[in-house]
Amino acid sequence: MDVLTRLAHFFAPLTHYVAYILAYLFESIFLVIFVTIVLVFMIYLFRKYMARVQLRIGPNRVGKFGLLQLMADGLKLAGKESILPKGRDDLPFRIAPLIVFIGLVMSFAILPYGDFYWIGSLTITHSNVSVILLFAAIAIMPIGEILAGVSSRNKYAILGALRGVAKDVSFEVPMMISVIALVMMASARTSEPLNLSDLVSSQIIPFGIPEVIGLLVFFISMIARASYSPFDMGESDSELVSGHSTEYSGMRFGMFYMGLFGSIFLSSMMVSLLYLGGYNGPFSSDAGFVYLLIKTVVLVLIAFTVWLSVPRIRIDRFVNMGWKYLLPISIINLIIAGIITLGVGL
Amino acid sequence: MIQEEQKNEHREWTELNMGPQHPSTHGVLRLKVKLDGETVKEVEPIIGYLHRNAEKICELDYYCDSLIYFDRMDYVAAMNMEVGYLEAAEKLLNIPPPERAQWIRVIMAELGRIAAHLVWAGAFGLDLGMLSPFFYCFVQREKILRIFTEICGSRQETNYMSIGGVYQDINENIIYMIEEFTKEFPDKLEEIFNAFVKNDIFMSRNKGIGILEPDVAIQYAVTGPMLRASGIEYDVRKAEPYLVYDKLNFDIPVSYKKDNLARFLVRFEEMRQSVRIVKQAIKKIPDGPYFNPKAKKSLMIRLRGEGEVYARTESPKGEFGVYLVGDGGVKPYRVRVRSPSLRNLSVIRHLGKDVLIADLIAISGTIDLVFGEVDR
Amino acid sequence: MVEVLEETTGKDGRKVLKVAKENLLALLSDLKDNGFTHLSLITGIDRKSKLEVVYHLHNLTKNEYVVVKTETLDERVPSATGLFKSADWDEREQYDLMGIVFEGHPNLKRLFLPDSWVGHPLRKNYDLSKVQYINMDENGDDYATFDPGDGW
Amino acid sequence: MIEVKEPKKELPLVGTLKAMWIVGKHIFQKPVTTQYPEERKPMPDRFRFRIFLSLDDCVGCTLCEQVCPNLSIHMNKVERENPRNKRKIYPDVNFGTCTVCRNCEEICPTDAIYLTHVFETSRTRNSFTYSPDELSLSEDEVIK
Repeated sequence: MDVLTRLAHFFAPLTHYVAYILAYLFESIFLVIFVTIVLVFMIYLFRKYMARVQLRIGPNRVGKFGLLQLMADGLKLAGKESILPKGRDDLPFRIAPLIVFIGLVMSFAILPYGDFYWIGSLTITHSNVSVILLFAAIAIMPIGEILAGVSSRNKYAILGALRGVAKDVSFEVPMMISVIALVMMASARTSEPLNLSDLVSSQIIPFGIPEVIGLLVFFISMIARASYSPFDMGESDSELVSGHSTEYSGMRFGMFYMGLFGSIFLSSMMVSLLYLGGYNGPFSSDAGFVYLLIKTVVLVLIAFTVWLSVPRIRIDRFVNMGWKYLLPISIINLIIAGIITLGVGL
Repeated sequence: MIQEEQKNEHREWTELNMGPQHPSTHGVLRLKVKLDGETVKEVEPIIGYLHRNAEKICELDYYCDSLIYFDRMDYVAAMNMEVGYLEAAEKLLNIPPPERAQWIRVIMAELGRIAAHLVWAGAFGLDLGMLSPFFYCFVQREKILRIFTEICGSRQETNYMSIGGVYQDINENIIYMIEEFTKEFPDKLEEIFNAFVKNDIFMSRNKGIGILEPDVAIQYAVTGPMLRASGIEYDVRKAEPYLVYDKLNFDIPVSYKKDNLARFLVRFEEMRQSVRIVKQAIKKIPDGPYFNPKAKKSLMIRLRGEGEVYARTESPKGEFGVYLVGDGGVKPYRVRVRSPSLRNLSVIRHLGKDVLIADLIAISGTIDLVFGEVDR
Repeated sequence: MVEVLEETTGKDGRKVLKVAKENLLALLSDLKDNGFTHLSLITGIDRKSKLEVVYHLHNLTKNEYVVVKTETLDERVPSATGLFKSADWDEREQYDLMGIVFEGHPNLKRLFLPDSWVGHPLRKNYDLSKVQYINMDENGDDYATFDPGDGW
Repeated sequence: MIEVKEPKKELPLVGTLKAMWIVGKHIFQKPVTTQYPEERKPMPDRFRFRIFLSLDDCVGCTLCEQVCPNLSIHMNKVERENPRNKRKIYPDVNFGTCTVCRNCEEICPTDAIYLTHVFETSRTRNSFTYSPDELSLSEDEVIK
């Protein structure tokens, strides 16, 4: 029993089609609410964690422990004028932040979330090829960033967009190869290794243990995907002011900001799903979602620590690293995965 | 139109304006950069956005009043600026400070040097994208500023020294505070140092980048840590000792690697040496008056000076020189300040050729710019 | 050997060489060959009837210091940029604030103030009561006017 | 003269992890910031900000006006009986330009002008100038 079927049962007095349409509608609303809560939580967590690491207190004025600070900031951003630069390409400039945000929500829709006590399965999309779908969805966000960079007619923005392209090209190949290794490993246990739910469920031992190299490559690629330090060359604040989002203000900027934090959470969740067993846990399988959240938050904190302590890498060195180190390493990892799959049958 | 473009041989170069409002230009530096893709082909620094013409203001004021304008030149190391001005003014006015005042000044100058280098280290980390070490640097700096507040009542723009000595004597409590600071600071400094140099990416961003050859450095009149990182062992404190630096035991750090990392290491070693100086000075500080009675406080606007004096001191940024010309009146006839940052900045035209944008930022970070002093 | 008009020792114990402005470059290059490679400072002093230009030179290896002085009646002095690169900005600054024209300087523009600024502030006869306003043109360069314009 | 040595080279990634640990362990330390209006650190004894004036002691010598580097002090005519101040002029202070250099306190021959701990003196733009009467308020009155 998952959320969708429950909703459909709830609307069953109406006709079959209407019930399912309503069920999907409500599920999408739940999803957007979930993503919003995640974003608010992430930004609050980041600000508090950053403050404590830097010997400060962080937001503590609006609401208890500053919990309402994000509401205040959101209101402030929404109330601000969204300045449109003079030489912009109008339509791409306006839709670029939306593309980033939609890509984020879509990616969240594809992830499997596991069970949660009385609600049952929280997974939204049931597809045989959800791995491919997921990586297609997270590839949407860079399009928005590149559009933003090119359409705002700002030299910093164009440089940021160019850097973003160079970065994406150099890390996505190793990332995909390390995912292929996972699919190979999973294919020994399940008939549908491209289905994310099956891929996650087939981890009796988390894939991260035999696939340490893959985990490392994937984690690095995910940092680059979410583009925070050390791989934030695209919007490096001390070099390119703010990269592709230089010309944005108000709520449009807010969407890029949310996209950044959303993709940190998304990437941590993907690492925990693919490599750390996801919603598999030692005790009751009812608490799968809780296990997933715990693993994700730990990974998020590690990601924040990386962000706060490591300087930015230079773009040429990163491209070098992608092609000269990550790619060969991920191919070696693929071979190891093949040997394990054939020989050990893990 | 198209023909015109073809005539222009560098038509593919992008012109980019960095600053004056840019996150990593340390105030109001404006760099006109010509880019070929990501590579910087030409840099032209444009300065003057913080220009107040302090030299003219000093001409219009009494000798004792000019001090506060020197405070505001290198505003992160106000004590060193005061030492620099008073070296010149006291020679011109023939009012040497008593022994105790000289020792106090040495302690203050070295504490100021540590504070200035800490600000630089934190800001340099920010330039490279390290968010946290900035705060650890500033926490330590705040302890120094607390000592300054305890001594003279102001945090940054101290106005502590005056012609003929210092305004207020230091007492037991302050000596205790400074001793405590020198005890616990070296460990914290090592921690900050490790937070930087253990990082592989930090090392790769700095090693072999921005190499400044010694002959170029001399051509551009570069001084201070930048010159020493290029392998020239030169420090005004040793070459032309002022105050009581000749009675103190300390080393001048030199590096022969000439790159960004060398400048980074030299500055950190300087901080360690400054702690060493403070530790010695606080023990040796003699009793006696802290103010020369010749410069009576009620008569301080009546001081007259004649002649020409040039005094050099070693400020955190480099050789800080003050050239005072007096015509026998109560106000100086001409004040000329040799600001080290200005000369150090001019070398960016040489260093910023054929480097990446990211490296240009790193190089301008190691120059250690404070715009109050560059523009004056 | 270059003819030196007067050799004295200043109040701070530094050697001062006075030289006619025609012989200035010859003396500077002579000193540069003798190890005074570090041109620390160029100062212009407005003596009302004449302008005095002071060069502070420095020998880093021998740790010696020398001050070279020259005078000019027509605001013109030969430029030392061919000998010392640090003279570039120093001379621009002195041109900007003191109005000394350094002949042969490749890029003699104002260093601190905008190009359209009227007058040289460090001159003794500079009128401080006249207010000039700085505005920005379309290219982001500054210009100065006596008219406050819109921004004020 | 000592030559600075480059630090020992760490294994790739290991050094970065060490640096991350140095940063991450600060989370166990106490924050150093104070929440200003509620918490106040004790003021150092020598901390000075607001200028006060003792009208009875002021002799109207104008020394403070002369020594002020920013021309913040001007002498004002105040109708007040004071046998020591024949010209009946007293200083007023423009706090908009005052840099708290304490030169006026140093030079005052009768210690009439002095600085105190009071520092919460925010005002609107047009009322930065303190008249002699305002300057002569006592410290407790100002805090009120």
